Amino acid sequence: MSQTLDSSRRTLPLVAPSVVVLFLWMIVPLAMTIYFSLLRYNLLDPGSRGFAGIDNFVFLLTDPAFVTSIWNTVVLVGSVLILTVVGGTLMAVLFDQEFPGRGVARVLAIAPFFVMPTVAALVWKNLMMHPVNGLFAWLLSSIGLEPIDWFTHYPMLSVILIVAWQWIPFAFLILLTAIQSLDPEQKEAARLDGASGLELFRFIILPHLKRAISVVVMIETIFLLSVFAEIRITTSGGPGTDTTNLTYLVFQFGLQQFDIGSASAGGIVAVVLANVVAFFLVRSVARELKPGA
Amino acid sequence: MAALTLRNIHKRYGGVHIIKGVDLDIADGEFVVFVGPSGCGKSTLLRMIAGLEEISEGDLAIGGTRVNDTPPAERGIAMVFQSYALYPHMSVRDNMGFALRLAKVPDAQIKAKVDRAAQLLHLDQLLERKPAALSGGQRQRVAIGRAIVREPKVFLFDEPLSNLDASLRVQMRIEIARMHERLGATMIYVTHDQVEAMTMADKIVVLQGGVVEQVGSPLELYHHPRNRFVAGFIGSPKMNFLACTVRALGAQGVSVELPGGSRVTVPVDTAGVQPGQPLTLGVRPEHLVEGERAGSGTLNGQVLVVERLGGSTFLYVDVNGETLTLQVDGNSRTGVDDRVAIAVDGAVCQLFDATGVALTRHDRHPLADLGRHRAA
Amino acid sequence: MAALTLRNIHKRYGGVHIIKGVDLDIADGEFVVFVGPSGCGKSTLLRMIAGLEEISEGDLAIGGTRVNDTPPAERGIAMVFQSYALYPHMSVRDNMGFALRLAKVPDAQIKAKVDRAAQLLHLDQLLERKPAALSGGQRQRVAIGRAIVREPKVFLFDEPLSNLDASLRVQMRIEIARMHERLGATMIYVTHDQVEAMTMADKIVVLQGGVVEQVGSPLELYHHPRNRFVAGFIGSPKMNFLACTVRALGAQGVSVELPGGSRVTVPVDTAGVQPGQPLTLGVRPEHLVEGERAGSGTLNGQVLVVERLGGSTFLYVDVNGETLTLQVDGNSRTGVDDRVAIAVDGAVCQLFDATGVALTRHDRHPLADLGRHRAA
Amino acid sequence: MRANNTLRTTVLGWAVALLMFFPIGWMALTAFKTELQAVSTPPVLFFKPTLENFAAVFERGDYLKFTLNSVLVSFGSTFLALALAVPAAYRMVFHPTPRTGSTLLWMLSTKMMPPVGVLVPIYLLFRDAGLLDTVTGLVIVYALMNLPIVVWMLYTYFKDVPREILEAGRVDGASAWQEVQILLLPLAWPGIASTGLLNVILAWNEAFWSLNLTTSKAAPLTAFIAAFSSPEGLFWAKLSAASLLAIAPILVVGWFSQKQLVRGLTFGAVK
Amino acid sequence: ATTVTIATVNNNDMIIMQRLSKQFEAANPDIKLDWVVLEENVLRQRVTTDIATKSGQFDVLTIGTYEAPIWAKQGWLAEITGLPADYDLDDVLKPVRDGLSYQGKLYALPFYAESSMLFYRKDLVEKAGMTMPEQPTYDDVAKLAEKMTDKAAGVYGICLRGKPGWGENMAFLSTLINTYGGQWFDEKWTPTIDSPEWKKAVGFYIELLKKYGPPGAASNGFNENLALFASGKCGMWIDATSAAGKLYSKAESQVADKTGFARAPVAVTPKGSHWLWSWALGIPATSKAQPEARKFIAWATSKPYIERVGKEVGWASAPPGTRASTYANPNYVAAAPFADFVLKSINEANPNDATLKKVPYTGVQYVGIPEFQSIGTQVGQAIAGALAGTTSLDDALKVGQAAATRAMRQAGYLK
Ligand SMILES: Nc1ncnc2c1ncn2[C@@H]1O[C@H](COP(=O)(O)OP(=O)(O)OP(=O)(O)O)[C@@H](O)[C@H]1O
Ligand SMILES: Nc1ncnc2c1ncn2[C@@H]1O[C@H](COP(=O)(O)OP(=O)(O)OP(=O)(O)O)[C@@H](O)[C@H]1O
Ligand SMILES: [Mg+2]
Ligand SMILES: [Mg+2]
Repeated sequence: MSQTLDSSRRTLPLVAPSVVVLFLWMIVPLAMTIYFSLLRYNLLDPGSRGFAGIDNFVFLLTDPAFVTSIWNTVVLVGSVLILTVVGGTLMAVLFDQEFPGRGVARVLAIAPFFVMPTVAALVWKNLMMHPVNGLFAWLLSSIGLEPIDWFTHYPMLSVILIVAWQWIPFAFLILLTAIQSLDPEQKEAARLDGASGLELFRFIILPHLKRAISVVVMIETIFLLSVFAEIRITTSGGPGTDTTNLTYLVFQFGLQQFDIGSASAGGIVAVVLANVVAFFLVRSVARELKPGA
Repeated sequence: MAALTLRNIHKRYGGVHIIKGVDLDIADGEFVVFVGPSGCGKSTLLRMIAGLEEISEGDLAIGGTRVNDTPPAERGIAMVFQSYALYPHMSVRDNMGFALRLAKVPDAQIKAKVDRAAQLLHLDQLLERKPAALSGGQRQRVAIGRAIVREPKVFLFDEPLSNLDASLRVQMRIEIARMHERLGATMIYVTHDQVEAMTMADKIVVLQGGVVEQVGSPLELYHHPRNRFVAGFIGSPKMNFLACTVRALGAQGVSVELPGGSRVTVPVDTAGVQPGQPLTLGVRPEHLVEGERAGSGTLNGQVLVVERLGGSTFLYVDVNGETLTLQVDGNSRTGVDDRVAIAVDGAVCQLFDATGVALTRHDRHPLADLGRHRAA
Repeated sequence: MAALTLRNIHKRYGGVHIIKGVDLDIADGEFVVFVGPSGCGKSTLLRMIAGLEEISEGDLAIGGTRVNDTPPAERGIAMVFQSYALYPHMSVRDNMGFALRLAKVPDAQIKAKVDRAAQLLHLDQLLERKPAALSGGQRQRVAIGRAIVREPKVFLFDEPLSNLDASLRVQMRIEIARMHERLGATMIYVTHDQVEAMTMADKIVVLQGGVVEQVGSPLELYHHPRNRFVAGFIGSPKMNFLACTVRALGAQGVSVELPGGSRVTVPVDTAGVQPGQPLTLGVRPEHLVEGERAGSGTLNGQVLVVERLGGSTFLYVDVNGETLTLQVDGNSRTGVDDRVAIAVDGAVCQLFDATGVALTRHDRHPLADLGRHRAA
Repeated sequence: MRANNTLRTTVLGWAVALLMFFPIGWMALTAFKTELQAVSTPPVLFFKPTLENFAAVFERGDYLKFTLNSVLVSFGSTFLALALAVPAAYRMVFHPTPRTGSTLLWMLSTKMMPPVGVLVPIYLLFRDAGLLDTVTGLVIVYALMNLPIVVWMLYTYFKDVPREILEAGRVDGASAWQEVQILLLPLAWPGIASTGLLNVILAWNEAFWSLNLTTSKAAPLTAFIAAFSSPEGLFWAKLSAASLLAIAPILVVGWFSQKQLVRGLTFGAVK
Repeated sequence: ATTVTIATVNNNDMIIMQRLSKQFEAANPDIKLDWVVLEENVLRQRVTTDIATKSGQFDVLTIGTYEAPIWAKQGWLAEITGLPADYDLDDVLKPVRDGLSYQGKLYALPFYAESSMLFYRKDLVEKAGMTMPEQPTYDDVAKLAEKMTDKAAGVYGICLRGKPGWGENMAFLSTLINTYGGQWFDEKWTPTIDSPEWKKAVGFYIELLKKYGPPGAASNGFNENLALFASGKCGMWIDATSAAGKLYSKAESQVADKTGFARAPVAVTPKGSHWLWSWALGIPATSKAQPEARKFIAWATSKPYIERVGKEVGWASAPPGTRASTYANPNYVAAAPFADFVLKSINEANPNDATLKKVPYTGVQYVGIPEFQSIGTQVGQAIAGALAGTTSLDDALKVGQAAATRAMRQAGYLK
């Protein structure tokens, strides 16, 4: 005990800067946000500023778009997680194999991770999925099918595809390194036990990847909760509110309508929700974070 | 049948030649130990037998059938890895039953087989645990159990005890030996541990640089090493080597002059040996005796270090600038800096020529051809 | 001065009591070995001496000064870690000179000191290499060299040889012993290896569960263990323990009846012993003799396993359901399933009461008080 | 059989790689077309490449200035984040306290606040601190934004460094700072490098704060690309050219350090 | 040198301005221009944040007729005074000038101005065997659209804005609703989005687009439609007059010589059937370089500037809609056959009387109150949803009405 206390005192200055700045970075805006959320505060109309009580929250929570946006957030995060984890795992298994040109192929496969979300969205929207000029439209019509109007008829799916495309390489990278850390003797033992390729994957590789997958899920969730650029550029949250996620809703309040009061209320709600998600998420990877782990 | 035959087996990785033509016959039910310095190809050989590495050249037969191209799971072989390679996410029961489950054996049958193996290995209480919750020795037994349930014809062990502490090693060594007796399966065992090799093997295969140096029973290697490498590798502490010069040849064998001038006669063939020729005399620490003895050569030296183990004592003696190791009684009172005389009995010595090849002994040691646990 | 005094040292981690009051005096220049089962607190004790762990309670003095609160670097101590803990990104020279560099010793002086140490350890050719390019034994020597250059008053070794293979271990063991002689520094050495403990120590400290079981010279522990734990822990193979019953008390010692009915008299104090009392008889494998002998007790059994090492042979014999280990000559022809008689000489046996405490022997073994390398 | 397998893997591997890369490749191709070629159906595959789009893009903005800002901001924030995170992670790994676990989790939870929710507060703070449209301001924001992830990754990497080495340093007389500087940093270098690289990528691609907190002096490439996202008229080709220019530097950095990224992660994050 | 930071939209005219501004810098060596060119929505958001928090990052803002009076009311913009004598403020079209004024004072100088009109493909109308009236009605449009549509050939009869946003789909829809006799609010500021006029107008719009519009209409804005029309995929397009310059430029349009134009269609009433919008340059009150900024905006909106564009870039690209003198220039009229037309539309558009019934607000295609951005965008989203088919028209209007009511109530217009 005394050891712990003493060394913690001596090395406190090492961790203090990070904790202090992060704390400030969190608490100052948060406090201001909470304060604003209790005000009637429209940027465009500074004169009418006044105490609003919980009006902003009521206004937000009664907005029909609110529930939709939470559902959309869940759908978006969930589907992208599934796609990236599944896709990343399959790719990791594939690229774990030796084949000619593997290095170059791997580099090509991870390239989407380096592309700015804005650019990714623009490219997909205009060059790939555009119903008239896009490549997909041409491909479909050249085999005699009606071009798909992605952003009108499958808006959420389109957004999910774009976001997943960007994040698969990340999952792939982490899972690939995880696969490479699998004790080769374990694979050999399974081969001796008579496991086929599929059984090897299901019984040995997949369980081994559990931890890496939870790491991927953890990091990705943090970023996916605040997906924004892709939506703004492709669908602007629409049609209707079909692709409005919580971040986008808050964006609409804050930056399209300049209703800082409601936006702040939305921010607070988002923080609360995010922390609920984080709580469950973190539970599942907490083992990795424990000092003893 | 589970006899193994290796015929001119080669292994090359790209341009590197790892195994350079190994010929070996392993009888059904035999316990064979592979020893050799690190990197000599022991694991590679084992893995080729298991089917985990392709055989570059040569033929491998198990039970008379060529199996070069048979997948591992169909060779009737089980392997116990150095690191155990247990499946960390499965319980002990699932680890042991995995192969059977893959083979679509009915659940009830799997359970029965696993239970039987667990009993044999005293694992009954641990069947629901994960490997992480087991001690080293228990993990070892699970790894063996995983092999047993498959009822293989051949067991392969790759340094299975190297991760265990001394007392557990002794215990596991005995258990494996007993298991061999009970199951009667062929076993091939890689180790770098002297005691394991000597005590477990029916037959030891000494490898160096991808080549078999000598094959034989433990005591054959101990008493009749074919060359200086084998002599030095088998036995602990290591055999002492002394430069000597041939002085006379006779029916008794070769008489050589030791450093210090005294002579010993070693009962070996004189063919090809000439007086004046320099040879190397090899003598084991346990065969050197403190003091002078009639009929023995004598060396004189000064004690550098004394190591008392209680039951026995090692003396490290400087003899004309070379250090000799003696194993003497635990009650010996010889101390550091004491001058000692050392008796060398020619009858238990070896002679090696300049290329390291041992001169053939006249007699054969009575235990040299003894099976491991068959009475003489 | 580099004498160490530990007074009632305790260590607690949170609620766990690891070291439970250790008192120990280590004289200047002494070579002390800590042994004990895994997890008994050897490393913790060493790390407290080094200053890497805070001392929860008690006083630690080095050279007469209390150092509980002195930082590691100022205690005049050097530590050689089990894993060597070399700085992998520095050359051998930089590794060895690191402490001096931190102490702002002038470069020329560092160079001189490192060169001297390197010569001593035959590392002169390797000074510019990185640790990754060294063999295990060479790394070991660098770790020692790093300790030497600081000219510490006290060396601490935490299982320094446990990562080496058998032959390198023997070699390094001898080098450390020689270095101790040359430098005359106090050394504390943790090991789980029997041979190392017996051969290197002036004094062995046997620890169990955070408590010192016994302190003494290697042969004192071997011949006069204070209790059953120490008796079993020191010596390899392990001492045999047999249940026996007191039959008579006399000036010769205590007469006990062995399983099978024969009697032996062990020369120990009779105080507190009553006829009919159950005791445990301890006898080392190397003190049991095959066959019957006049004046000795006899046990009868059947051989279970024979382990032939060449120079000696271990027999595992079933005696009334218990397995006894015998160490016999390498040329013994006894085989498995043979029935053997075993002679037990009461003079070399130990007796332990029900709590495991050894009964005091009448005589003291002549070597028990011998220093490690001082002649008798 | 084996050869067959390899063939299958090769085909599959390359198919997947090309599929993933296709949008980027297509974009790169479009960048060299004329606007009319860019929208024509069926798509033009063979054409005389033109550099006019790049000329137009260069004329529109000082590409080098944007790039320089991107470099300054992403590397600057990475250094700042590492400077804060290395000591923190060191302490969490080598001097843990009962609270270390919760501190780590708390740090991660600060990342969960959606940026739009706090834009106005931050904007006001920055205005008052004079940090609007300064590289320093963005460096601070990015460093803080990524700090939790950096700490977290370093934490896992440092856990792989044998503590005995640092203890040996302590016995040798190294101060805590020397332990970090002379021993820990060189040892955990691959991990630190890949953490840094991840941070650089995240900072490079961040578009929300960069758009809102900069105007011209400190604007990075994300702001540059925002000027091309949908101007009047045909813009596919120019957009592609601008996009290509915006991602090219990081793509090059990423490709060259791809091995490092893999190695670093191997060494730490997932064991 | 003093740095003047200019925030502007990434429209072609502004990009030309950026290019030509080198000449301004050359002429004024003590002024350095710093350009921030952003996409419209981003720009608006960025500039609003800045000006509302009085952060003073910009010296010149590009704003529209919507923002100018609102911002002027807040005191955020510097009044435009002290223009050089040769600026000739009277030359600037009055409706445009009025749109940028608040309480009689001018707060921004117009850079270009636009109304809306109908563009069509002469060849397709001909092929359909029909003619385009000079002032078509929406019924005409529907008929023509039907005839022109040839989906197999990738030709769609009508292209209209569908992308949600108060400045996107709602700009066009507002004019459509106006001409159908509807309005945003009644005199008491009660939203009238669920009125029959709205239903009729929007219903017409959705049906028209669904039948004869291009796929993905719900995400098409001005730029997307421009691209579609320019690549020959639209038969008709009702949108800003400023598109004319591009459609008639051979370099940017595949249909340059096939494009015709007509006035924005009408239905029940001609009132408010075409909009009025201008992009203008203003100076925030917080700017520290006001004199220099003023110098620049005067330069960029001056007669000589327009002439320079005409000469150096081409007369078709000259910034339209701001000055009478432009339309008096024979060069311009020659290059832009649509010039008269545009001038007339602009002059006729009246933000103060754009609806059949009386309303308390100004603005043709917007409502000049701060809350409109929010309301317009939400209603626009709802309608886009209906256009995409994810909701019904009734539901969409109901949602719009509810959203507008909520917002008006929150802002205190309604009790
Ligand atoms: N994939 C490979 N490519 C090239 N050389 C290899 C490869 N695998 C092993 N080797 C080499 O083959 C030789 C034999 O290796 P092997 O593992 O069989 O040695 P070993 O006898 O088991 O040694 P140890 O006692 O250290 O386990 C070594 O020199 C090793 O470097
Ligand atoms: N940080 C800690 N917190 C709690 N218990 C600890 C901690 N470090 C060590 N221990 C416990 O202290 C006991 C002594 O550990 P120590 O490392 O000293 O054992 P040891 O004798 O060196 O064992 P070994 O021979 O296995 O190295 C062990 O039971 C261990 O579990
Ligand atoms: Mg091996
Ligand atoms: Mg230890």
